[in-house]
Amino acid sequence: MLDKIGIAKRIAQEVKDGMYINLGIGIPTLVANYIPTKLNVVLQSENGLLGIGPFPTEVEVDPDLINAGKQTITMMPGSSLFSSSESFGMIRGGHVDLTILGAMEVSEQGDIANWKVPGKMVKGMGGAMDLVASAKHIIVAMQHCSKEGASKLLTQCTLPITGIKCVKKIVTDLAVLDVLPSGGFKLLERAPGVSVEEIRKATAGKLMIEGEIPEMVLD
Amino acid sequence: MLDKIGIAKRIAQEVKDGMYINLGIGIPTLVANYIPTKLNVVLQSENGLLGIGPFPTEVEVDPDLINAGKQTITMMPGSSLFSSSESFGMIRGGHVDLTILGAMEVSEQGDIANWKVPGKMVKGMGGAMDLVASAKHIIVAMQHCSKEGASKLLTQCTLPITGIKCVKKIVTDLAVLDVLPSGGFKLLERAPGVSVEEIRKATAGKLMIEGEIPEMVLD
Amino acid sequence: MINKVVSNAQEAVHDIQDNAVVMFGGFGLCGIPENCIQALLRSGVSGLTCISNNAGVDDFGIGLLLKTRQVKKIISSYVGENAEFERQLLSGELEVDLIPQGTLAERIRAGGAGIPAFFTPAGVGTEVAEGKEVREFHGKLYLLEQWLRADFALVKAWKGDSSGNLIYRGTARNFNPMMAAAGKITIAEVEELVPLGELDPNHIHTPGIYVQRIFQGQQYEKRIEQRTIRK
Amino acid sequence: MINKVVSNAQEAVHDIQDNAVVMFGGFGLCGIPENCIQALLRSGVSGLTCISNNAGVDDFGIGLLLKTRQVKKIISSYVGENAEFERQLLSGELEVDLIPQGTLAERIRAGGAGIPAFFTPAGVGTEVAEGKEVREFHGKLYLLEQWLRADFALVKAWKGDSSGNLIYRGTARNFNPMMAAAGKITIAEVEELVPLGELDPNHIHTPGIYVQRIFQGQQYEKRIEQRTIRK
Repeated sequence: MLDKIGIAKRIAQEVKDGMYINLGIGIPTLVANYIPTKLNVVLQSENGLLGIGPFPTEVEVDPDLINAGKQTITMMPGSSLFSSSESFGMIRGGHVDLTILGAMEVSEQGDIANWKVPGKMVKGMGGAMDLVASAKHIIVAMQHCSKEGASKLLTQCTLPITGIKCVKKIVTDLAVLDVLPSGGFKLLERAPGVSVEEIRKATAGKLMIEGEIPEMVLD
Repeated sequence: MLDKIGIAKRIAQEVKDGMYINLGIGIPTLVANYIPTKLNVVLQSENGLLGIGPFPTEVEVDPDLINAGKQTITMMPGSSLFSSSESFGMIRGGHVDLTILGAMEVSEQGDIANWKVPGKMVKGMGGAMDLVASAKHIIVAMQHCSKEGASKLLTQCTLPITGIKCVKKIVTDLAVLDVLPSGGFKLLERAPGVSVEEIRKATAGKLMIEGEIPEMVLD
Repeated sequence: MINKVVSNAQEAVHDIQDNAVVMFGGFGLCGIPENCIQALLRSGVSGLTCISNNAGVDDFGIGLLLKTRQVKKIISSYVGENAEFERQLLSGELEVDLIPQGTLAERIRAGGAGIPAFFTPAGVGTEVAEGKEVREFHGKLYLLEQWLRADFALVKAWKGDSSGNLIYRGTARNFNPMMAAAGKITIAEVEELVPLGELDPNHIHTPGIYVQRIFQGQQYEKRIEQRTIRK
Repeated sequence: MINKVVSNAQEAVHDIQDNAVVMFGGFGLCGIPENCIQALLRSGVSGLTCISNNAGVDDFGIGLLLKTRQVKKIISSYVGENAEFERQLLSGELEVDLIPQGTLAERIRAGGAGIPAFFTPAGVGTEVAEGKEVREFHGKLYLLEQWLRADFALVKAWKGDSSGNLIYRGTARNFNPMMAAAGKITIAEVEELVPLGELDPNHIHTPGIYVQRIFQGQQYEKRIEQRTIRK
């Protein structure tokens, strides 16, 4: 089973040279720490920056420079700044290559729910609906099951959804799975020490298993 | 009767302090020369500039700085440069206070025709359709009649139109007229030496004459 | 050029009346019109509809206007950092309209640019789509969304000149440029009011045509929500 | 950052095939991709659909590609300065689609920003409206217009860096930024290619994400159409 850092490390393996990437809040933010330094990638912050750098040192802190999680950040050489409409034009126009975000539920059709829980205080969808509606490639970082043990990989989402038919790949604490265009979760890899049977039990939606399922290789 | 400069001078009297103004090609461009210098106005060039200055001296000529008529220009202090989409956003959003442009025909409903003559080579509408569809206030500079003596102030335009119900005021070589919201040309002023009767004969559309019509005062 | 300088925030917001629709620039607490918010607190105007990406925190930004019950309705994409907000919402004192962030940005941009409606994919198949026209283009579904305009837009810039030209700094730009264009009356507060001609025309983010009033703000706190430091 | 530098115009345009849809930045002859046009002349590609606000003059700009019959169709707002253009149009060798300038700019902007269609008032009641949906918003009529995208966008900037960030100069900006975003492959030629990190992130007009290839152009003529001088 993977912890959050393990999920982030595994997702980092999906990053390819030359990609522009938007990272959501939570586990996705951690992915940045594990992208191989030999790859040239650019991180987009939807509040108006291409080229997010590391967190600032005490003296570098600038209140005019934050990421979408409102954290203080720095800029890489070659960064650019722009307005929110330009930023979402970039996202909506399909210019961002990869979006990595968290989810509360994913359906076997690739629907995602990650913004609202009935009965709980609604904070708003922020940029999530725009991102999932337009991203060329979406990877979801999530726990396979709730704390109560209920599967979050479902036939249909039970929570209000954020977007339909958009998730392409899921990395959980148990497995890596593709969402097939025709529907269904295709098991690609098992987390270290996790059996196919455990994954099968933890997946409520249609699970497709073909041949031997390799264990993930993390360094 | 007014010559082109006379028409430009009379239109310049319509300019008020604090206005942002778009000037079309031809007579409208001449208007800039007669705006009282005590007025603070800003000229917009739809190819991406607010704050058109005078033509450049020989040494000031810059191929990267032209107006919508492709003439070399200069910038006033406090100018700003922007893209074509921002420029037409400005126009479409109603931020430009006054648009002055030429016309081949105007109807008593305020329709304008100024971009196309059937049988002649079509050059395109450029920005004219956007300007007439969105301007808060439009003044047309034109000859009252064609060279053959046919009125250009008509019940209905005979040429393909550029925009509907948009012209508010017309300054011709013979007269100043308002286009009434309910339809019809309301005669406001006569050009020096021109009689009401001459204007009546030269106007094919519905002409409204109330009381004494004063002669224009030009300096 | 046209001189739009007013002496201070109080003068700038003097005619914002009860029940006005007001846009506030900023993302979180970054790039918000601090001086104008203070002036609204002092003016006591009430029943405001606030269009802002976020709702501030309990004791800063729009959160201050919530505390004094000056806000009737908020139109935002994310309002998560505010306990008083939550209380008023649950008690029904406050109306909230939640809009996807990109749709919010584009609706405001459309308002300023005279585009009454446009199609966007965000929210298709979700509750955001309820009551909206859905249409297919090139094999993909889109929602029809309408422009947003406001009686007043309050924006914050880094530098500005007397004719209202503005330059923002860093990610404090965010919603400010679109809001500047979408306000019937746009009020810009700037950290530094510079002489006309000092700003490079090629670097101006908001052309002065969009701005009706401008003043140099005072005592910017620029509070940081998540001070995240690398050792 | 990602390095997008190619050595020259020839390399940059090598895969522009016959019948490609290509956007060309520029207003008149101001801010046009001179080097790319020259490279297309040399490549001999034909059947091009050119999206450009204007069509150049007889011996410069897109006019050069007209003379060599490399253009099948032009989508423009104004094509007035070109005798060869007129001849080909009247003889039926050339197709022309004339679009109001603001609609052209906004359709290209929409293409880059993923907005498949939007409403605009330009052209209501004219022949431009033929076949288009007309709808009333807030008491005014608008036309539904669709996005424009291209296989390639050729843009010209003043300065650029290896990751494709661009800064334009003066009114040479015009259609270039929207086209940069609307091209599937966007090729930027710049007067000066500067080291990464030299451009102020706050002054960049076109973020590098929109640009796939960049090179430093040579021997810019920057021809002036109307040299108007004050004595």
